[in-house]
Amino acid sequence: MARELPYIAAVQEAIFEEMGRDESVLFYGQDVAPSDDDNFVKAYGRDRVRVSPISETAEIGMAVGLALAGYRPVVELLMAEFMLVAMNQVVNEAPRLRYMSGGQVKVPLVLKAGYGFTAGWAGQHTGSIYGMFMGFPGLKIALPSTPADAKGLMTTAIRDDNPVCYLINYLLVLEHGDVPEGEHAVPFGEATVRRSGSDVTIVATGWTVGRALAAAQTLAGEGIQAEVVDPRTLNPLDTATILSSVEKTGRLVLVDQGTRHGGASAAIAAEVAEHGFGSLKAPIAQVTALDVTVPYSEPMEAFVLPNEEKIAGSVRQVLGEAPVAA
Amino acid sequence: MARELPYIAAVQEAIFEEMGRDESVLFYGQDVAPSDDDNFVKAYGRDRVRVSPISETAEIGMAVGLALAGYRPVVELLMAEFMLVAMNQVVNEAPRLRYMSGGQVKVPLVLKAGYGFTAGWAGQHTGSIYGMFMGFPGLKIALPSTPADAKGLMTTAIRDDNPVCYLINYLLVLEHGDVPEGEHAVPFGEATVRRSGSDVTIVATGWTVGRALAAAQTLAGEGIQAEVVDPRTLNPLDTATILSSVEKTGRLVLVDQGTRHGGASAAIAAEVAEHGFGSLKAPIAQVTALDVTVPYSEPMEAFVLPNEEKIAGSVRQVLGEAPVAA
Amino acid sequence: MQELDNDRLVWMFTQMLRIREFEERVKRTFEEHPGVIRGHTHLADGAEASIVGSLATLQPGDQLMATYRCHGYPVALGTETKAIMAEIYGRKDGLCGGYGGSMHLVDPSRGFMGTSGIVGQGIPQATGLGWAAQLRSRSHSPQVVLAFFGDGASKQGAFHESLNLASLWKLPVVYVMENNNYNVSTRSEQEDANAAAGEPLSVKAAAYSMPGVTVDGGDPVAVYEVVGAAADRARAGEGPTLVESKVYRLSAHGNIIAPPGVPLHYPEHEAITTFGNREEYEAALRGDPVPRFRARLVEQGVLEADRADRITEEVRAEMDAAVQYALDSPFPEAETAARYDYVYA
Amino acid sequence: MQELDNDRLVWMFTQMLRIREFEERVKRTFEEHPGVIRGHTHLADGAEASIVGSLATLQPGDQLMATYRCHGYPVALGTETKAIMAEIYGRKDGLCGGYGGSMHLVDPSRGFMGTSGIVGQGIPQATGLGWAAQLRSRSHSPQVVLAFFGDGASKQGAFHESLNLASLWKLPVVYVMENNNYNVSTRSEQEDANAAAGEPLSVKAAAYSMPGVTVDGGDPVAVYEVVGAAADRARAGEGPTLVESKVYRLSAHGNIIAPPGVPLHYPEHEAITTFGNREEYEAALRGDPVPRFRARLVEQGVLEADRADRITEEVRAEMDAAVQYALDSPFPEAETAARYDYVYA
Ligand SMILES: Cc1ncc(C[n+]2csc(CCOP(=O)(O)OP(=O)(O)O)c2C)c(N)n1
Ligand SMILES: Cc1ncc(C[n+]2csc(CCOP(=O)(O)OP(=O)(O)O)c2C)c(N)n1
Ligand SMILES: [Mg+2]
Ligand SMILES: [Mg+2]
Repeated sequence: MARELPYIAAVQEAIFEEMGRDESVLFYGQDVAPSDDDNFVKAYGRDRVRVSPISETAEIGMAVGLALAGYRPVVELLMAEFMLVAMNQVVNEAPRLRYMSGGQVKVPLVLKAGYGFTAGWAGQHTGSIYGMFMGFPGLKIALPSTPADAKGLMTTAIRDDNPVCYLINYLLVLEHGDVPEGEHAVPFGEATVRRSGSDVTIVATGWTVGRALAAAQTLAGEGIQAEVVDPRTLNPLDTATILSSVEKTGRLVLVDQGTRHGGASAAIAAEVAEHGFGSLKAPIAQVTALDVTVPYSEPMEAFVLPNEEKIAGSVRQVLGEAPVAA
Repeated sequence: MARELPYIAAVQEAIFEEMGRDESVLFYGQDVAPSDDDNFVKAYGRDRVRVSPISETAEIGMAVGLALAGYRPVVELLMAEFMLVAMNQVVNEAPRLRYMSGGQVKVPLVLKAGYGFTAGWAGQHTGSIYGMFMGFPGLKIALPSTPADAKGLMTTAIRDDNPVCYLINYLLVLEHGDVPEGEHAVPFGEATVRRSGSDVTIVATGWTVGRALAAAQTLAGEGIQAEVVDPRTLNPLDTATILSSVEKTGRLVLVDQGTRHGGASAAIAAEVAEHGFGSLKAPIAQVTALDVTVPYSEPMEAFVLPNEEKIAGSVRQVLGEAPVAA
Repeated sequence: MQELDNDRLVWMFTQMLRIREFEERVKRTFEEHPGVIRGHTHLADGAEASIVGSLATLQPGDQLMATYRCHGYPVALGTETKAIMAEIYGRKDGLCGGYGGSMHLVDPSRGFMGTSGIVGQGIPQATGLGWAAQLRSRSHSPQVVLAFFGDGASKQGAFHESLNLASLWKLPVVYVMENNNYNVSTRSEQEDANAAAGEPLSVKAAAYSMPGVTVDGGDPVAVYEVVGAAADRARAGEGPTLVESKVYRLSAHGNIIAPPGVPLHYPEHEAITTFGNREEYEAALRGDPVPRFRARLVEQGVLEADRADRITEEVRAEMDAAVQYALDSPFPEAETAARYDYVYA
Repeated sequence: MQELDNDRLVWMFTQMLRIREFEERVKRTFEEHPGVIRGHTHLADGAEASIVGSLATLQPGDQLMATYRCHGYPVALGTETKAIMAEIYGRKDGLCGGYGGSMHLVDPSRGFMGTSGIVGQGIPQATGLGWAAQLRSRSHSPQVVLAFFGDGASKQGAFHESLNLASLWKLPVVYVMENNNYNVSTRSEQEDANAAAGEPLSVKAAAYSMPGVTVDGGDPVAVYEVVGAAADRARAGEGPTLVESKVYRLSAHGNIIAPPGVPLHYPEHEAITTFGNREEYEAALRGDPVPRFRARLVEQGVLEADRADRITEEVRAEMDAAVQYALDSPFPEAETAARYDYVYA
């Protein structure tokens, strides 16, 4: 059974339910339950639910230790940028320890953080910096774009035996959608086709999925059928689904809330330029944020971001291109 | 006049000479001149040359403050991974402050660090993690591959009014080459063609430039003329030179000491797949490190890395591909 | 450290009032002009005495850095309140042209070198300013840097690393911790081992072999004396000091956090919303430093009540004008987001 | 804390000797088998008494973490020295199959949960083990975690953040700082404000409201007593302790740093190479804890000289065998680098 829930409630529900199913799941972080009058505390107690100081290096480093000792910590980190002060734990410890130990240990933990809060949060809180986690084998990255996926990917993240960056798009937190009741797990590494179409493939993540769907709607009115693919996890990245979509459509537009060289859309472009080249009838277009820090003022902030018009414009352009002569 | 110098000496010479030219240049870091019996200390004194504790957040954060106050700090960080504990200063402070201030301040500083020490340094010290700096507008990235460039890019880095990650490839530190005496500045954002060729473009950075040149030599024996392009800086990235090479050759092989989704070669592939698509006669191939942490043991370490054979093999493959039918 | 004469005391009162009235208007903007302020703002109400007492010690050439909770400093330093408000409203005439917003005020011309929105990260930057000040002091009069940050920030590694370095190199920095006993909705004793043990946070100074002092941050004269003594020590080349200035934040941590479309506002203080402790908050209101200082000056005959009233009126007029100016200021052209000369110098 | 009976004292001596002889062989490998060890190794010679005195306090279920300077712990814990040496030689039969190398030894079966090559980063991880131990202690006998790190590491933010948390939550962790007075070639008083002021580094504990103790790390019994008391305190639920154990590293920080092709070796100690202070180094040699402890046990009649000789011979034979075993062990197949089941569990 599904009922409507906001995205953020779906995330919390997944954590709450997994804590009920598995005693080894812990939940802590800044402003997590400072008062005992909190559902998590009431259900699971202070041994498993704690509020921590503003000490990300300790918070994430502790998660690594807890994971080594057999627990499954979920760390509330609020915003992805706050991981930057502890980046060594995130990319150079957690994902490497298993391999360096020759498979002796495993490091199951979830780093829960928000990103992309382009709502006047200005220069240091709005980064769509998921791309910078992509170069670290061992580190999984989930980017839910719907309430159902928010729940299902969190469930999977907690059950996964590896470190996972679970990244909430802050612009989506109050989006409502059907969320299955009870156990709901969305597998990692399986992209989903949010809309089928035959003329062009649009790959988008998080908040940009909605922008891409809106653009696809507009384009449909022009007789252009766009297929919208949401990878849902960047690592593992489901290139197969993207490639088979491009095989069908011959055209690819990549949408990224982050900067152009920041990682995600560039990595996908590179995969397709190597493994799907034969299917391509036009250049691979990237619709990304501008290469600036996100400015505070609303008109400037909007100017920086990808949006429906830019996506639709890019689609029209790749469709306008003549097929490549040999 | 040029004379032979090892790469690492060329780096130090640039710093030394710039300190002589400009009083505002400071040099500090861990194990920088603990003894007063040091050339930098003797020439420039303890006001400008200091040894610091193992406190990267303070070291880099101080550099930001010094830069705001009109100085040009060069921070010795030894290895790129050591910046991970201070990543917020590197990517979320230094490069953003100018923009956030509406152009009121500038932040000239150089973060000098090594990378890619695949010489038995194992899992946490060998990362070729330059890609993760590419998503941050405002942050420049230099990757010298020769002694002459090591000097010339450091000179430019110190004179640049923006934060620069100046990344030394540790495998190259003792490579000798001609280095101009006296003032020598290599401009940022100008790729250089290390070898001309008409059949395929190979883009490589740092240590992989040598591997690419060796592969090109082998391939020349087979009648294949490879052009080897070294971007020298990843930001600014000289896409124009790469695109015009691809226009000539129609084929592109990207070599990266880092992992496949880590950033640099993916970003270049994406640029060419968008802006040079019409020139491409074959898929864009990436020859990167395997998607694992670098293992300690020599045969495994070697297996993980890109090398001449892999590069040459990849070139043969892109040349073997039939031109794409429309 | 200079004696505080009557003029200076009145100046201090005036600055405290200017900060308070400014912040009140920021807060009221959420009600009176919904949508005009976006993102996250953090107010200095309750900390005015601490800010002004600290800034009163500054001499020409001195510099400072702060956190996202940054409106108070430039107001007291003389930055035009119109420009500050316009920045908070995201306008073209804003102090930073609308690029920075509430959390990122900067006015280098007055020594206010900026802020970090990331907790603790301004501390090493201020320490770097301290090195620069040490170098400048070789040829100019001795200069000092003030580093402002919260109690919570003292649990960041950046705090620890910076204070060790400053002490080691005898940098002329005064570290002013504004201890409001809260990190957002977490109380100090829930996150700080010293606080949990009932110790002042200034004991942390022992780990850096530097003096640590705790002061009533509601008393601008006490703050002036403590920060002033620390600044004198710094100017004399004797190194940094950690000052714990105890304040009570009179508003919630910031306005509510919500995605676009949801009207923003200031909720009640966390003492009430999280801990149901209205009495704590009301006690703090009863001890409000601004009326407290006014009463003291009036009582001591430093300031006549009607002069105080006049000052209050002037300040209110200034702040109303700042609001109006900011409302009237145009938005920046959208395309100016792509001013790459602001990305790269 | 248990009384150290004669057997236990002899065990302690034996473990110290085993560490020393192991490290000597690592060092000699650079001369005798050039090219066999790659990258960077860091030896525990000089710290044996500190390591063994600390580990002697462990009880079943206890755990520990360390740094890149990590050979000594598993040697004393009973991990096969053949497997450790084979790891350092990059062989298939190595403790970590050749994936980890000298800096990344791990033996979870003996509670040795690993190391970080990045300074200070193991400290929060050990703190997390401490939380886990606290939870396990609810249903098992009380368990303790030892966190080993260097003096230099106490200047990392990670140290500060972790100790605060551990104290706040009363985690059963003993933080053992092995203070060898050097970070690579930088002396403590050049980089630590307490050291520069002539204070012990254990005073840093004040910033976390936890006990701080300084002990002669050259005396295994003294270390045992101090760490043991701290462990008892931790087991009793009273929280963590910072122990500063003063040792002298008898080798250089590590072998020289050089790209492939350059033969690696151990240079002289930095006291000599950087500071020209041969006397400091020689004084340390004269105080070498291993012969010192042997002499003491012999003198006290705990150990007869010829038994000590026999132990020495046995240990040497063990270590020679470890070297031979490691030399004979094959390299891993190159393709096993791509064991993705080691990348992802
Ligand atoms: C590194 C980091 N972690 C978390 C946050 C989120 N955050 C913003 S303000 C704040 C509380 C800071 O408390 P304190 O330092 O006492 O300053 P105050 O806001 O009370 O003035 C937190 C947790 C952040 N901005 N940066
Ligand atoms: C964050 C970080 N910075 C720098 C280094 C380089 N480094 C490796 S060991 C070391 C010295 C550490 O000194 P200390 O903590 O006293 O330990 P010791 O080696 O003396 O046992 C340094 C600076 C590192 N590994 N990690
Ligand atoms: Mg606070
Ligand atoms: Mg040391």
